[in-house]
Amino acid sequence: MTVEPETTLAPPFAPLQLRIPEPAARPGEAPRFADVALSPAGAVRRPEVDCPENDLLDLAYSLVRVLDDDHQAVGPWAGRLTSDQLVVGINDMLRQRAFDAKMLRAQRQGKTSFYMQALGEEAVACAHARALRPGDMNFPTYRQQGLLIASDYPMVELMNQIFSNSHDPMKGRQLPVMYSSKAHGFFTISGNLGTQFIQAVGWAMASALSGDTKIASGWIGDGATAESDFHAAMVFASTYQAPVILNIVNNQWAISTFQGFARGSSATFAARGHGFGIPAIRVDGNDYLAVSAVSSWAAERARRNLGPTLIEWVTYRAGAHSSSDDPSAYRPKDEVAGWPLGDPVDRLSQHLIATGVWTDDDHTAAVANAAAVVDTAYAAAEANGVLGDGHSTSPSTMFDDVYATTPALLKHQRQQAGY
Amino acid sequence: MTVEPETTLAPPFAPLQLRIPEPAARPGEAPRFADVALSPAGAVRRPEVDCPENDLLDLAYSLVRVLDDDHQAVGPWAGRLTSDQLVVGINDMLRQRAFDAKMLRAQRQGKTSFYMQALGEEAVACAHARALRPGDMNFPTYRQQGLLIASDYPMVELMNQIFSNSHDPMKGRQLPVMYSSKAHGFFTISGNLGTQFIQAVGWAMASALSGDTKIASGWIGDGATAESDFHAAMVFASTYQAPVILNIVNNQWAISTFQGFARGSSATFAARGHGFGIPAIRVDGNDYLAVSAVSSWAAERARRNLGPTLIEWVTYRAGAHSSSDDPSAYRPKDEVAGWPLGDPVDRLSQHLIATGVWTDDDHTAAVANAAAVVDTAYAAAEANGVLGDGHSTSPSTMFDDVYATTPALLKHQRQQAGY
Amino acid sequence: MATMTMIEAIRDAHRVAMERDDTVVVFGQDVGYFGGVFRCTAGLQKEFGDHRCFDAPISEAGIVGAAIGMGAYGLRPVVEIQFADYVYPAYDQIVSEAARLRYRSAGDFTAPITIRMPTGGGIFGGQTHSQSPEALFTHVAGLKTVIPSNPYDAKGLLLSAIEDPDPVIFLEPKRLYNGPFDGHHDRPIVPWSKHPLSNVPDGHYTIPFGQARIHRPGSELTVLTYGTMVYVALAAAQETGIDAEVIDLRSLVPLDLETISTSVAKTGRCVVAHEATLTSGFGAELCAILQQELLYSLEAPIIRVAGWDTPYPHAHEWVYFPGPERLGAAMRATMEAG
Amino acid sequence: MATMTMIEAIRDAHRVAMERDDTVVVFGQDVGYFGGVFRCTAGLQKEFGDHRCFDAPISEAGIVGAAIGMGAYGLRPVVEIQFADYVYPAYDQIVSEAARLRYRSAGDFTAPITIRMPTGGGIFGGQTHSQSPEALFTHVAGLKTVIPSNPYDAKGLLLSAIEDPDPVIFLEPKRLYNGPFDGHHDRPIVPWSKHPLSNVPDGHYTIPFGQARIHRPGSELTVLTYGTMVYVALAAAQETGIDAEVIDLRSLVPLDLETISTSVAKTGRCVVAHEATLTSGFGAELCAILQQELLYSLEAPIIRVAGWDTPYPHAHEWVYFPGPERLGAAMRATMEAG
Ligand SMILES: Cc1ncc(C[n+]2csc(CCOP(=O)(O)OP(=O)(O)O)c2C)c(N)n1
Ligand SMILES: Cc1ncc(C[n+]2csc(CCOP(=O)(O)OP(=O)(O)O)c2C)c(N)n1
Ligand SMILES: [Mg+2]
Ligand SMILES: [Mg+2]
Repeated sequence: MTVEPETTLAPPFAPLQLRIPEPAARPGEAPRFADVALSPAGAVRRPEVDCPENDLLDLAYSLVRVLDDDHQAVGPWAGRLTSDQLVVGINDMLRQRAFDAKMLRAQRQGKTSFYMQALGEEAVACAHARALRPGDMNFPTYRQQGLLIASDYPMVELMNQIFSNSHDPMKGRQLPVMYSSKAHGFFTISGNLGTQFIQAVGWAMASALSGDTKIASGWIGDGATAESDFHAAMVFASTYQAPVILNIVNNQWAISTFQGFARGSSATFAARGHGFGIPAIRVDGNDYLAVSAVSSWAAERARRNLGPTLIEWVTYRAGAHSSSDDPSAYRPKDEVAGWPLGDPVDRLSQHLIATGVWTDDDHTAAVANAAAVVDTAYAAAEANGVLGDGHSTSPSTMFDDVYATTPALLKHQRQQAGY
Repeated sequence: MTVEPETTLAPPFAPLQLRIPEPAARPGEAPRFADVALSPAGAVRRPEVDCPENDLLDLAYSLVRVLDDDHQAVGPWAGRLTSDQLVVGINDMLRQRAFDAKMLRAQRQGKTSFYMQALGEEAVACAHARALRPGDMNFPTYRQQGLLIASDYPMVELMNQIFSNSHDPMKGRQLPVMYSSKAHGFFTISGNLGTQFIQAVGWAMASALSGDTKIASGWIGDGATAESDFHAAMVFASTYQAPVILNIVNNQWAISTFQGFARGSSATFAARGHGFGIPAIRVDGNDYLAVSAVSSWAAERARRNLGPTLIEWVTYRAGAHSSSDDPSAYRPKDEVAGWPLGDPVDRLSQHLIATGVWTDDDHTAAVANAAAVVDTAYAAAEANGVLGDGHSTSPSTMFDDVYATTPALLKHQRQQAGY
Repeated sequence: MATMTMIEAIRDAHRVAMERDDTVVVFGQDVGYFGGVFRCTAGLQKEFGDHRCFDAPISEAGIVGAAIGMGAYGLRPVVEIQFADYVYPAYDQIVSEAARLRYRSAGDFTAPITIRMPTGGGIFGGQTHSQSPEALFTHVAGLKTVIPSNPYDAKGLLLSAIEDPDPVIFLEPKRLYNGPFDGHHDRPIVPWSKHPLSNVPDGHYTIPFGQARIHRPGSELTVLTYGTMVYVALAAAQETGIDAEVIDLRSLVPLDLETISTSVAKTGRCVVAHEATLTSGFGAELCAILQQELLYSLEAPIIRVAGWDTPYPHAHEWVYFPGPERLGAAMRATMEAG
Repeated sequence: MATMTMIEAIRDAHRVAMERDDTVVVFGQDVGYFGGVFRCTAGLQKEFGDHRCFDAPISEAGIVGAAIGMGAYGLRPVVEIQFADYVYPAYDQIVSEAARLRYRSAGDFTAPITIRMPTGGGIFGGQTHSQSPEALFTHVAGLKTVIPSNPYDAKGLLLSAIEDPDPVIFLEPKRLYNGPFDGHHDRPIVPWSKHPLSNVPDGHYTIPFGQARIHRPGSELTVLTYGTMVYVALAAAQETGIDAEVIDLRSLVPLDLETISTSVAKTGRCVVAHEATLTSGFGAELCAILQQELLYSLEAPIIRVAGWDTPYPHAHEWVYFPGPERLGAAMRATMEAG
């Protein structure tokens, strides 16, 4: 017996069509960010850290902002940092920016093979780092150098790594910017996107299993949220209520692909948390005060055993994806000018000036100071060698650390290689 | 300069603890389903198919039900099937149930190596199959035999496959129940969980890319939603707005692991859709009328190019996971008795009786008829051989279909094997 | 000393490790309350609590990824993949992460994790419960790949794996869980209790990796093998009457080159046997090494006896499985060659 | 006929396939609007529309899984994995699904898909932009594994791959994209335009799989290789003065056993070279086959020259890469042995 399907729709049907997402603007068009949902500074509430997840749903669609158009800190997320802390913050960001500029130039000059800056995104990592405690562990991507800079990791070590020189802590094994420092709460960066997100959850689970008090903070880019390990992280964090902060850095672009490809038809990346009962919050990533306040809120949730928090940091990748990339091929050249959340360094500096903490001259001096710090480190690092000048670690180290103890067959290969 | 982190929380901190989920009841305890959120029959609204996703959020937390406690069909999802269609439906389910019972017995008698029944879940696949159109494609798991039975796939072919006999359409290559029939809209079942979910999206994308009118329907178990391919499916369906129905069959268990491990701290599986902007709806999977009505609704959404729908079918795995499993080791022996959504066959039969469509005697006759259909098919299949009796396809076929054309080295191996 | 099946020996190894070291945690699909679909972790949750042994969501990538994070924290996770056939979703975490953590961080972070999984065929499991993927791990620098063939070795090798500072792929031939199996599927099943290697010492002992076991000394021909195929080789030796030296590699990486080379130098003839598909199987590596080391000592070409280059079939399991007849024929051919 | 780089030849193959067959669709990360990070799909979206060539989310599993579904529908998807080093998240879909669809459904469903990916080192890409994972595919029944070494072959082989009814792993040696590279990294870069194999016919032509190319006939020794190492081998032949026959396998599965055997039978000496790590690399399979087929013709052991068994390093790229000196030394040793 054949029965017609129960439907109000009868054949013939209109042909289906596939939606291929397109960004709001392409080269030659005017920048357009009308689709980026904004909230006025101070408008978003600050719930208690133990607020149930289903009373927080709105936070995934709004945008936590502290600094208003008059450069004042307003609303319930404001007033949580001292002036000293803010000055530390801007100096962190300035150091990062000077560092990035210098290393990009070094790459252009052939001193290394590759570089990735985080221009325009400095507030996210710098403010977050200062909201964690010693012993906490970040699982970063290649765009969180700010975590190390704001943790006072020696800048010369960053450069040694980038130059793959004789003092490279990674012994020349890793592509530039693939740092690692357990002592500074910075997990070894992987070239494979997404893998670290579930590892962060595992680390946090281990801390909780051990009755420890340390928390983990996992990082991922907007594009990489499409990777499978994002899901693994969400499932495990949700199931075991791991003490972890899950950070999505939405800088609008994944190489040439705009964030709409990974986000799909959901309104925001933060909304991903809703399917897992994970408190989710969307934040102005170019607002140092907002980043700091929300990072602390999430850290406190984790530390109080209240489980994971998903944070979407809304920011903009002002530079190229990497030294191998030229964004003028796929986005308007002046797109950054249209970015509605401004520049994190400018905004914090204006706030410091508006509140009388410092002056234009202080700012100029801080910029100069940051450059000087970078130059000093650079001179020291360069003295240890740059890529290709012969001042690398001994090639024999290439065979170390594959295992704790080098097996006989590999030793034999080392000998064959002449070492 | 070291700055204390901005937090209201000061050391010393209490030790963290990991949450390890536990089901409501274990062997020796009374069944408990208090956590399963129910809605009264007829209580859940039926939005238009083009209702925006963010106006549908409540549907992921409620439970669409049509049959009430008096066996009447009530509410906005009712009244969509004729009496004839309902009789077809109960006969489909009865055939499936008789088939499962017979094949489980055959496995016990050593006629095959393995079997998986879908006892208690018959309504989900049977009603869904009849809501699709010829040419649509299901991407099933091993627990959707109902799709084939309700598509009038010859039962003897199912049995030939299970017996790995000379007429096995899969040529003895596949574990029992791993059917495939393109002609019946049934994609080849994988032993690897989750893989088919993204493939369903790909198939639907292809249909849309081709300007076709066919839709796909992907299937996954509650446990397998934790797999990465679930995420891939959600991302791709959301991004490209593929014409696909994404079905989660929440039968409460994944072998010995209760659904809380995959669901985590989200309230429902349907809620997973919210993070992707995919309309999501939670349905009483033991209510044939509800399954049919929601399947048609989702199919119409897909067919009208309105994009994907995520459906959570709430049901209960009344039998063991497979012929290799004994659930008394991990759940209360009588847990099914406490299951609040009853039995799908009983419920539909009671509805038919209550509405005067048929009688107790009709039911008895239908049961007998289903058994007879199964017995007839069984006799025919057994005549083609059972596993291990030597009546399989020629072993030479073992070397076919690795590639369209068997390469020389593989031909050589076939000769070595003596064929 | 107690008589144990391989399952019991594996369970015992877990227990010993968990007692000695609080940082050993055990998890995987169905391994907690239920104790694993093969019962290899039965009783552990009850004995050690659900913080030491627990269930996991069905996400192999999640299980291994979380284990890597835990290892980085300082724990020693032991995880179970329900069947080796289901390890592929975790392959990225294993290959790109676990295997390279120590190297890429110059020792700053390590992955002291054990990834257990039932491997091999012989149980009518069809193409997704029968695979032998060892060669997909031996190609990856940074991993160790181990495969025991009996209860005694299983316990000692598993304890070594858990205590190893690096990631270990621990493959358990599922057809051997309850007894040695020589490929004669039509004969009565033999339980472990009849076999001397079911005598398992109490408490702690380890078997170092990289040491093959000579199950049968012989002078005429060397059979290099591991896992279930060890018993097939022993049967083939007996049935052909060839005085074969049957070597159980036990660990593929690191490899006991010395025992292998000494034997083949002595016999001048060698057959390599494994269940995995022939092409690019681990047998290829053994042949490549041996011809390079011992070309002039070889009196006959080395023959590989392996699974055919097809997916593992259901009905024709015994045509696919390289049983004693197929192996025996290859041994005879090798004796006759040259 | 036009002079093309390998990138241009690959782009041209796409264009020809898309013109001839409406069911060919191309997608992957950054392949749509931008045209791929290596520009291999540049212009296709503009020419054929965004329904024929489009960007994809960063999910290798999703890309391959969706391609499998599309293939089952009846399309012929050609997908790009941005670097071979990133194929592992898709490994389950490739191994468990694409490779076995035809087999497990007895031909009911098939996977006529092409999975392209840049492979190999030589660009200072470090451990995640330099890998050569071919042996992880050659072990899997149901896959074909192809690797061109020049523009002419790239176009002809890619067209064969797209038209093939089964899944093809198409590995593109990224160091060859813009010119042949013989391992002399300190010498000026040579563009394709100087090389005869950059002459690429217009329109449609195919090169069948399973046919090796003899780049240099020779009588003293056979070098079996593929990809970038072809040019290293040619350099080594010239520099050592050994009259080597340099064979480019072009496809590993299916393998051109005849050409290989004929050559090695003739020369009696063989070196196998690849960039991938030594242990369980595809070279092992070649050695295993050759010793079995030709043991008595071999005058010297076959030496494998390969990447060391470590992750691919950054600073020491040229210590890792098996350049002409290392290969030449192995060739000399092989000539002197026996
Ligand atoms: C598994 C994997 N796939 C692809 C890549 C190549 N890749 C490197 S960065 C990148 C874009 C990532 O974008 P996003 O996650 O948004 O981070 P962002 O670069 O914007 O910080 C891609 C595709 C990779 N590194 N790993
Ligand atoms: C990738 C993979 N991992 C593990 C398994 C083993 N396995 C088979 S069924 C099953 C439980 C699945 O539960 P669920 O998804 O809820 O489906 P149900 O059996 O309840 O229908 C598991 C873990 C598998 N088949 N594939
Ligand atoms: Mg980005
Ligand atoms: Mg289930």
